[in-house]
Amino acid sequence: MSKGQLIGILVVLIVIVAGVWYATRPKAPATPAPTTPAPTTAAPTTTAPPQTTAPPKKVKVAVMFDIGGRGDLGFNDMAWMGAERAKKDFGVEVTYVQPRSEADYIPRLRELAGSGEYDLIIGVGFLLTDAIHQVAQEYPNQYFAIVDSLTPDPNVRGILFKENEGSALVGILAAYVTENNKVGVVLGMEIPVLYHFEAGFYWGVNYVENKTGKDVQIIYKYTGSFIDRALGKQVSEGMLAQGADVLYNVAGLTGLGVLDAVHDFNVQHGKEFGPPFAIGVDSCQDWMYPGHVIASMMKRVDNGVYYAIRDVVYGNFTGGIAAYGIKEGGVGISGLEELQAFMQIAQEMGTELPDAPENIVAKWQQMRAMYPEEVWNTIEEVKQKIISGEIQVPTTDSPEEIQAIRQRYGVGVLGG
Amino acid sequence: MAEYAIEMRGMVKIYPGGTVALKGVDFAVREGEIHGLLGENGAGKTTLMEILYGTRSPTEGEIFVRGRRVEIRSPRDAMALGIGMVHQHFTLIPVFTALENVVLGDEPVRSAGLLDVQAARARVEELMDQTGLHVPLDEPVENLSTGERQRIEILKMLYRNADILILDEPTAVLTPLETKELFAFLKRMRGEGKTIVFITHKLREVKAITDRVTVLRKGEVVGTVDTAEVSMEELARMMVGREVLFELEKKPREPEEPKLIVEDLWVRGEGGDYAVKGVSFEVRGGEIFGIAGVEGNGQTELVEAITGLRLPDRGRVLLAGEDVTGARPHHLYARGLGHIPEDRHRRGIILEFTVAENSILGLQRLPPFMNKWGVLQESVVRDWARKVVERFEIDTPGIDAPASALSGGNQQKLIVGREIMKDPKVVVAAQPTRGLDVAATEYIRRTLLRMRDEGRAVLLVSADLDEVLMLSDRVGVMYEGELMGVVRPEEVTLEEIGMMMGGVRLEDIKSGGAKAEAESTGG
Amino acid sequence: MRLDLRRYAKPLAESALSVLIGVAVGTLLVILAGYSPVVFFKALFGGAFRSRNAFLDTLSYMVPLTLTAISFAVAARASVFNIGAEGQMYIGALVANAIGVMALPNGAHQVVAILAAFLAGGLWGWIAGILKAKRQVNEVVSTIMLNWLAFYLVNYVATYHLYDPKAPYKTEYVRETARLPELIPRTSLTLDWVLTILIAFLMFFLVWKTSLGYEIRATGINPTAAEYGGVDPSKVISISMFLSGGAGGLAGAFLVLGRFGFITTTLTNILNWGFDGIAVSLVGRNHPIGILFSALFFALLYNGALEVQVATATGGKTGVPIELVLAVMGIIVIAVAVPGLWDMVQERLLLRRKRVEVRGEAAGTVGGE
Amino acid sequence: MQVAELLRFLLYPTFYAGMLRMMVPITLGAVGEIISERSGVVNIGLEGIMMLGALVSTYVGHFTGSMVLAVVSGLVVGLAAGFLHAGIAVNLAGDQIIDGVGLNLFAVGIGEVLLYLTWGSFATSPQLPPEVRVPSIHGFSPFVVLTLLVAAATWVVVEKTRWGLRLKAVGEDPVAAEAAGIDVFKVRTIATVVGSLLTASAGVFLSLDWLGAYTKNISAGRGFIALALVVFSRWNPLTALLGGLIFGFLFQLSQSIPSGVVPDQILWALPYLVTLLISAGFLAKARPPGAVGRPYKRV
Repeated sequence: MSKGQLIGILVVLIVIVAGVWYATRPKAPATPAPTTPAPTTAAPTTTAPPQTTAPPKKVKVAVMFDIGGRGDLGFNDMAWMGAERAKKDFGVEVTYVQPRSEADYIPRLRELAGSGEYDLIIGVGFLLTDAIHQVAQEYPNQYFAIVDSLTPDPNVRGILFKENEGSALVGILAAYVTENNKVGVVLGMEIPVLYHFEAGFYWGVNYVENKTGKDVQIIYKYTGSFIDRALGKQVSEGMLAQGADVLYNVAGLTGLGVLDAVHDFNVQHGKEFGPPFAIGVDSCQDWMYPGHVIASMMKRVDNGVYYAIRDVVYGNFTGGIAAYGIKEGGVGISGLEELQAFMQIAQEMGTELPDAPENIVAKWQQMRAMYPEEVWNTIEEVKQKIISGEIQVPTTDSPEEIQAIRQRYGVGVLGG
Repeated sequence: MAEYAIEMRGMVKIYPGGTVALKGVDFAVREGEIHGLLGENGAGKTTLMEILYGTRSPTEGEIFVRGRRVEIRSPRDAMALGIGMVHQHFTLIPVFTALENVVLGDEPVRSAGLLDVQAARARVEELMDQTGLHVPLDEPVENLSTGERQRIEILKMLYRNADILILDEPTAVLTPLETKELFAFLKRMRGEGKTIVFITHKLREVKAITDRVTVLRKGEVVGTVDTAEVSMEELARMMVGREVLFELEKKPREPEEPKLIVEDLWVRGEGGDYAVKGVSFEVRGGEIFGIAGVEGNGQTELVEAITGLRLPDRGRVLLAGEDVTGARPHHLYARGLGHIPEDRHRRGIILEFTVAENSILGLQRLPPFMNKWGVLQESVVRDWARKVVERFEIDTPGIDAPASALSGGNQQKLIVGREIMKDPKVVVAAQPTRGLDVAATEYIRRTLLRMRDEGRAVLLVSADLDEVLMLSDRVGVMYEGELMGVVRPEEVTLEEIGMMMGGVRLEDIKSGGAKAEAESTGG
Repeated sequence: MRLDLRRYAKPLAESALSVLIGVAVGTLLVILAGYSPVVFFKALFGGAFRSRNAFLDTLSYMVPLTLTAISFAVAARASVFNIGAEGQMYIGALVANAIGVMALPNGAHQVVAILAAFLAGGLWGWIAGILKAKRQVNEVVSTIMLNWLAFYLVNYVATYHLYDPKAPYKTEYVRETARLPELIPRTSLTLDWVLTILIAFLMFFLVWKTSLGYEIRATGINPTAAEYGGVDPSKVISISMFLSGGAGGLAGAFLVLGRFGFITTTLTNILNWGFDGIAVSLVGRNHPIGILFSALFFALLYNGALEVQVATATGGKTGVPIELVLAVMGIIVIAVAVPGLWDMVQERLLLRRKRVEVRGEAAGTVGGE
Repeated sequence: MQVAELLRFLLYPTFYAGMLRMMVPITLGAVGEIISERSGVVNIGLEGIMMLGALVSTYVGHFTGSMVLAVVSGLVVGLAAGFLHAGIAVNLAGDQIIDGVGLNLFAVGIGEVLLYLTWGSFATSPQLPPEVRVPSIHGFSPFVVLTLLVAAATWVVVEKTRWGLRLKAVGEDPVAAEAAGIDVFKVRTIATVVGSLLTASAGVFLSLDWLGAYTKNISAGRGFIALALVVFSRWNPLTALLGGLIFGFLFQLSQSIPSGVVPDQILWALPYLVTLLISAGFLAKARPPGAVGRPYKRV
């Protein structure tokens, strides 16, 4: 090997070594430092845990992510947050398992269940449904919970979210905010969960159309990927160019590109605020690009997980369905409280905010103030009606039905 | 000026894998002479010169150029010292034009490294005029004849102002007439003060052109002598280490009915042009039909078309009375064809395969080697391999040794043995002795004669004119895809053959056309 | 042709060396990242052995790894660089799933589903083979494209046609009659493991003991010589790509029939085995027996990585991300590419010995002159 | 009428900007690989090099706040990866393909590990500050211009200069090139390194220009598409540019047609299907460099 090659390889090694060294140097705390105050439980309907009574025993919980794993900015990350919060609040011990393939599910679950050590095993994501069902039958005395799905077993809690209800709220907002009467939905791969988002959003837009007589066109696009941020940005730019001025991100990591696109578009046009606006999803993504993300459809997987652990800690755990809608604080539209809570969580994870928190909040408030009370009142009103059961937001799991819903609301270029 | 243009002392070369090519060779070339480097295949001639040219690195030894100790690590170093080399296998880039090939590595450029094509052309054209070596400059080299390619190689050398010229077996690819021209050219170059090293294994050529000659045998110097002072016989003895049989005895034999008939065959070459243009001949049982000619005149394509490796455009091939035009090789083998291919590493043998595996190449689908389930019968294969090894005296560590462990001669014996053990009616042998040492060559030639005597039809294609004339009962000479004529070796002079190799038809020679032009190059 | 242990010793040593290098660099990364190497090693290599079931589960990972590796290896033996096992696997899984939901008698059902998946995967591979043989389309290009096409094709069929109405994120369950039985209850070790081992030996038999295998190897090493030997290289290339695709198809079939019983519409449960198979095959030197060992090694690594992640998670800090395994795998494969240190050492020794010999000889001749 | 409405996106410059942006990384990678393959060295690790380029430039950009340093460091990674590949594939005459497979695996793994260890995120780095991001000029990324220039310049160098002549000579027939006094190892090493450098610049484009962050799976298969583009282009950098534009167009088209018109899967498959068909169709006679993929060994 010549000197040149040796130097080359040395450079590679040095870069890697330096990288790892740098990475580990700041010792960014991956979890909240003990000094930081416990984050507020954000959702308004969250029942605060009785802090005074100590939990009866040391509870052990295992959380098994799906193969998308941490970093999906969706249910995996949110489940982690919920578990971390429970850890702090109840002193439970949490073991995380990140499988590399779905072939790992059943063996791992069997092992967790077979060890008898865990009071609760939580599977994150509907992809674990069959594995949980299988192992729950084999270990009927072991408690399980599964996020975004359910099984018929009595020892399994199915933690479901009414994404349609939350989506309805942001749909209403989108329909109000749009100036060009054109909104876009950027989706990942076509899976039934996304139909919930679609159906709710279309309903929300339609609600405003009926109320105000506005005629809003909706374009939706399945990008075919949950993990290609550049792709999300590209698709969003196309929608923006066609005049869509509110884009709903329903695409996981790909969806980050939606926020990127909106932000860059505004910056290029010398605008500090939208429209166009992006709508975040799952967690509160408002802080990522203050002034450009008008709201987020919050899906509080963290709460679902947190409640499940809490129920185990206090011996109230039951199987069956736990469906979290607006009423249960499972879904909703982001507000100031959520914004602050999620900024704090991000900071604790070692993530840098784009600006000082107070500046973000100020900018956020300025953005929201751009829209009249009527908008927020309508949203609040629909929210209450959903809670009271007066309004039923449509949803579906079936490809045929979603097709019917799309047609009903005239969604797509060739439609309305 | 030092007495010697080049001096190499104690050259040792050991190849990876342990083959010892040179065992401490001392070699010296005087300024301004044509120095022959004579030796059998595998004697180390080429290795020695490649070390001098920097394409191989010596294991040990010192090199002096004009008395100065030098390190030659690459051809670039050699060129800087004025050393140039024409390799036996031309080192031209096939897709490049002649011009690009000549200037490659020393290109005239304008600013920013842009090629100055005009300047390059001017310089090369001037060089062509000076030397009298003319080639079409804008044609990709792959479309040019071997003679032209050699000229390009020489131009390449002279373009870099080389004054020590090494030529490795330059006549192997030339017609007698071209050889004559080359020799005249070399003598002219000597007159201009160039020093020339001429590698060959042909004694005649040594006598014809060199001033002194160094003989190598098995990596060692046998001696360096003034050419004028030795006879051909003495040189031969030095080269081979024993008396050489110059003649094989060939019993007269009545040929039988034709076993291979080729009728008006037209075959396209790689480039898509016709490489074989309407060739017809027949080969009878008990006869060796030789095809002579400079390489690259369509012999390869002809053989490939006959042996099923290339589809002819037109014409017929009949094997033992059956039309087999366009049949694939395994059909032909089943019908009694044996084929000794011209490039054994490309076609005849798979180096990574064991001797046993190689011994059934082409037979793998035939019973008894394969049973009806498609499974190879290992014991049958091994018995067969042992038989081939024994019958053909193949020197191998065992039948499970990879073919790469065998010497070139033994690899060729393995191929010949395999083909003959098939008991073929027709044997096509292309360049069967190329690159082999004298003993192996003799063995193969005897084997071919034996096949003839057994009543098989043998088609022998060889660029070695002596070999063709020595073995064949009839000889066809090929030129640019056509047969210039078919003659009996005993009824034709070397000159006439030479003219045919150069493109003159037999009937034109017989009519007395250009006879005066041809003259023996061998002196 | 005889099993010669010495011939296997070198590749074995070389593979072992590259594995060592990979693990060493991986360890370095772990240490630099501030984790304990002792904990790391104990978890990485102890993971699979902590219980009988853990070990049996680990073994079950060998199934897709071995089959996709065989898929790569069969083509590689014919000198075709098939990176399409991934797509061939999707197709095989889809077909096995589609047949699995039909009503067929037990016994026959599995056979039909497996054979159909083999055929379908084989045809998918054959496309790349025939494109290479007839149209000189580089197989790297065609298989990359075919992987995407297979992905979207399966995604389409699964999303709109084969989905389970009760749980539309996945396809319908195959019937019980199509499932491959568990070898040992409550482990993932099903009959497909036995079949996979058999298939590995079958590949050995096919490639080293049959005429076809002879022709495949001949074509792979020296296509012109193979042609001379009566082999039609383009035919052999398409056949080997068919077999290669078939092995990929089987990987898909076994994932569906042996393990999951369905595929998710986004294919997440069968993803990536095809790419991992390339690494397995390369470390196993494209030899079925080598592949079995290397698949076992990678299976241990997979299991170990999960264990490492749990074991290194100390005080609130999440453990070493599982992707570290990928990095380690990468380094192992890079090390495989470095032509044997072994050879270099051997050559040095040989050279020295010969040099001494030549010196002795030269001294002798000089003295004689 | 409906079709016109459907294809209205063709009227917007954004469509073409998006197409150009898709073109940039795959063309840069392809041109780099063309340089490398023209010298006879295949490098299948484009995907990995892109990722590493994106990762390291983000890293350095984030911690130094300097765009120049970020870009340079991204390129240095390309350099290093090139030297690694050259060391194995050129100098040690090892297999040219295997280490690329390894590099791809390694890049995915190390990216994830560093992302987590540094920023505690499994998905994405923080957004880079504006001063680190490569500024766009009139809405156009300078990388678009760079790509056009690189493709054109590469064509000129390969076809019109002495280095190009030598590069091609080495790739066609290293033995002949060596005999003509060319240092085969040097030329191959340089070509490999330059090729890798360009590929890494595609990664820099993704992180510093296109997204302004490093995200897991950032190259998302673009390195493999670049690899296909090389064969598609018949080793001609200008054709690679054209191919990049065609692929970019098809890709943009498939993502611009809204859902609900035709099944999305057909749209997603479109660029790949067309590439396959074109490769199988009129490219049948593509002739690779004579010695591509074959290690050169001196004895």
